[in-house]
Amino acid sequence: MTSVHATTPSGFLLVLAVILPVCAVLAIVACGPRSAARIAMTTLAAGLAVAIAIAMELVAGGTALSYVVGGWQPPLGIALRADGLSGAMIVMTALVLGAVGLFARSQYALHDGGGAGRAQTTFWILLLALASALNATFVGEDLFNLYVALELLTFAAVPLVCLDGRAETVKAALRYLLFALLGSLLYLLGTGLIYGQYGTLDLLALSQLSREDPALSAALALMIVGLLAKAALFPLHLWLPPAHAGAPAPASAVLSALVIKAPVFLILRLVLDVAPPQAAAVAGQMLAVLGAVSILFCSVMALRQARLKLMIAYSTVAQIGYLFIVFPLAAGSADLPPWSTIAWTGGALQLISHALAKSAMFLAAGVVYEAFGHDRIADLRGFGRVLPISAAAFGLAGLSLMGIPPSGGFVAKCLLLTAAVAEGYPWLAATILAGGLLAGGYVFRVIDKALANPAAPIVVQRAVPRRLEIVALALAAAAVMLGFLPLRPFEFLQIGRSGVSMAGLP
Amino acid sequence: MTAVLQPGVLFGLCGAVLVGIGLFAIVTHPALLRRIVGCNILGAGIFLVFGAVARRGAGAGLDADPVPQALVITGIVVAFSASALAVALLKRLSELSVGEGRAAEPAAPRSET
Amino acid sequence: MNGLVDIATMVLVSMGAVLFLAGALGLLRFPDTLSRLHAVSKADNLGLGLIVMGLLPQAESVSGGLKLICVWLLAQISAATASQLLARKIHRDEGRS
Amino acid sequence: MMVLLDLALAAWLLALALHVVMERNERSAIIAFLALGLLLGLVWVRLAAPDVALTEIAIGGGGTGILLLRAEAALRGRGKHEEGATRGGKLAVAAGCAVISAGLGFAVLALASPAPTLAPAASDAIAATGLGNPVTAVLLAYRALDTLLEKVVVLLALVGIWSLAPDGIWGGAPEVAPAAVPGPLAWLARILPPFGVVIGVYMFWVGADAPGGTFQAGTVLAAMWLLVIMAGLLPPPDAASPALRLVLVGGPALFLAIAFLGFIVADGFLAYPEGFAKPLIVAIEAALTLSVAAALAMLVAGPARKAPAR
Repeated sequence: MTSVHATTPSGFLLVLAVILPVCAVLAIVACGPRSAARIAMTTLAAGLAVAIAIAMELVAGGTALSYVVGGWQPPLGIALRADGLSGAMIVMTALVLGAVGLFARSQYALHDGGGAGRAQTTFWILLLALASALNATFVGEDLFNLYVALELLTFAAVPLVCLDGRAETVKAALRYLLFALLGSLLYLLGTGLIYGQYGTLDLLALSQLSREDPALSAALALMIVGLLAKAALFPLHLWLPPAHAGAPAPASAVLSALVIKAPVFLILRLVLDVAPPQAAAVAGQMLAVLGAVSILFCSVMALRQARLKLMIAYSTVAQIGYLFIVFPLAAGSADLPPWSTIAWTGGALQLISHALAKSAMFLAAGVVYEAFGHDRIADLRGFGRVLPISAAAFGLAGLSLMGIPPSGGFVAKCLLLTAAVAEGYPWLAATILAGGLLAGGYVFRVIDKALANPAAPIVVQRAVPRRLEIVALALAAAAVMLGFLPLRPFEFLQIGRSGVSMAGLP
Repeated sequence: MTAVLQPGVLFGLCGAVLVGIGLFAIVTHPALLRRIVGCNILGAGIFLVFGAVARRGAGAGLDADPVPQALVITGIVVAFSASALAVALLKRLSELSVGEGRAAEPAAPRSET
Repeated sequence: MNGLVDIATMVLVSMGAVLFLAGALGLLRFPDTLSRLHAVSKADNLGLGLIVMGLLPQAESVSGGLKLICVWLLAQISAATASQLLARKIHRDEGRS
Repeated sequence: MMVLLDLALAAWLLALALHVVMERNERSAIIAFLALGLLLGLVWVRLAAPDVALTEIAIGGGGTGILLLRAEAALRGRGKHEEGATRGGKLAVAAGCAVISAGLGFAVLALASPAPTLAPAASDAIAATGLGNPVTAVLLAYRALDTLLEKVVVLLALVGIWSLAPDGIWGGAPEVAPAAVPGPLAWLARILPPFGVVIGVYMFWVGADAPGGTFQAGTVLAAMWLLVIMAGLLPPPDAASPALRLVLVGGPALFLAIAFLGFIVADGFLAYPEGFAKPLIVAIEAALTLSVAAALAMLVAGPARKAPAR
């Protein structure tokens, strides 16, 4: 085993990113509902600080951060490692979680004398557990450690779906759990085969050891299918719309923006770092086809939804599709590694801008639901007059989903489109364009209602604090701001990649 | 032929068959409780594959490689927690949809969407 | 000497195994639940007793032997309770119908 | 001779698994699943994995079995159904599953030979931990991060299950005891726990050097506690009760505290200072055993059924 992880001076930040939220979870379980919101908000702030510190260390050092846990070298022990892409994911996670925390604070803060605090306490515990699980996924280097991280993610995400305890959300949560369990079991099976073949679970070591053989192909196929079930790519998306639409707004926002990105990130690592070139090429083509079908099919489904939150949920499946068409486009070549291609940058930007835009959209939808007591699109005529900020947040986030300048989504889709044309994938280029048009369709359907003249004067059933709307607007604005990045491969995303062998290259 | 009869291979193959049986139950069984049972059979099959891998890795005075064995122990506990959560959701769902049972008053004031 | 002990072990364990087999057959063949229960609990208790007795001389240490006896005792207790509970349930169900 | 035993075990295992899947009666299927757990325990012994055998029998078979049996009793006749597959669909799925099994079997046969192994590495490093059981060394030293996060997984599952209680009674106690406790059960609940507790403590204590450890011991203790609660000898605890929460959090918290201590007195997070590894690990295991016992028992007991006493 040639690769050796060495703890870098600021590697302990990775431990903090994973463990701080765990400490807070224990503290809330021990202390009960009273201080839940306060502990959680403090931890989310600390998490943001750690994330920014990690990003700054990455920029300053120009190399990946590593940490060998307990001093036990892999393959016996476990290492953590953050490269540029992981760093970007961690910062994105911390930002979105922080914003959602601010949004949820008024909803899930314990009012004196109100309720027993079931939903409140549970929400904060689960949100923090999500933070830990996501960070563990982004910095994990060990396939089994990643399995535990994925399970942590599942156990945090599923109860979030049925926090309000209605039968339909419990049903959605159960279905989600079964899909997620099946997914993690398949992933685990692949892990076992890889260990049997190579005697290590360390990704860095595997990137140097892996070669074409039947056990590895079977393992990768199982793991990728399992992760697809968790990422809700067509045709394994059936669990997502009811789960994401049924959850309380802040939960929907994190589920759609962050939770499904973790399996996508792992698929990327498996295909790029572990799969031998031939297998990577085949897998990439198949993933791209599924991604394209996802984009088209679920965009059409989104257009046909009568309820706002269901529409946004279907839009999530469609937007996830874009992340899978990156695989053949970012295949790279002998002198151009995948992470220097424009498609790599485009994919990463799509991931981040979707996270910001989708969380903004779900939060805005949550405000609408809160204000009117329903989210039937047909009955929302003129809601922009009463909730201008939310309508604006929805519209700005929509820009990013459609890929209209200036927005992060525009830069992402533009890069992907250029890559598709340059690499000779006209059908992917056509899919990207069609997906943008369809997204325009479903976003304008809502914006049109927002700006329409209401037939009868529109009444807000419940006043919604302005603060909540501003959080949604800030997230949407951040998604737009990403659009001012230059249209070229982004160096931050390449930090620490060259250390990984070129296993994924032809 | 004798190689197949080594416990490290034989029970690995058993695990492979259990995976198929479990998957069949998960996909085809109409009752959700039986699907949860199917998940457990699938899990048992997967753990057996790990066990076979561990047994094959005997060496250094140990009868088996302890690393996959430890992974299985972790896996069994996680699988149990998952079954517990799934069963609790299933029970709650049936209470809510039937609308009977002592604890089935519709989950008090909804905590909003 | 060793040979004699081994033979004793073999005989006792085989007898135990035969009793288990008889119990299993009874479970499958007897007509009603109560007699099935009777067959299983009788045969298994005795069978386990014989097997434990057969294995005792093979125990490497005193504590190993004690553990074997504990296993037998615990199995006795739980089997007795389980049979009792089952029998009660059957009795109640029959009383009702 | 052993080959015959292995073949018989394998055939029996597969036949029983098929029976579990095919059996129409839900309860019979679950009882068969319990038996499957015991059989798997035997298989694990044949795979030279006594630690896993204990865990499988205790948690995989026993724990899951009682969970499913309770669920079956609670759901009887009104369980949730999704539309089942048609006959043709079932055949197609069966064929697909057979293909997957065959492919997987092929992959298992094709695994590298000689098999790669970490056994030498694990037994070389074990001296530094002072432990005698390599599986415990993997769980609590080499891969302690997995074990730590897995404890959080168990805790989260419990938080998730508790959150399924209706708003008004959240934080209350679950309902485990039947309305009328049968005499033999009460008798067993008086006789067995002293034994059980001794066995549990023993399993934890030998776990450092011999097969056994926190999970196995925790499951035995959890079973004893549940038995006492089922027999109505002790009331089930309120989820909100500080004592319960402290026991639940205690294990992981001590684990974390010692992990952080590693930053100061050893090589870093989760590193044990030289010479103190074994006592620290045993301390962690002791606390974890209690936490695991409480968590497993509460996972089986389910969400609250009555409002907390406050």
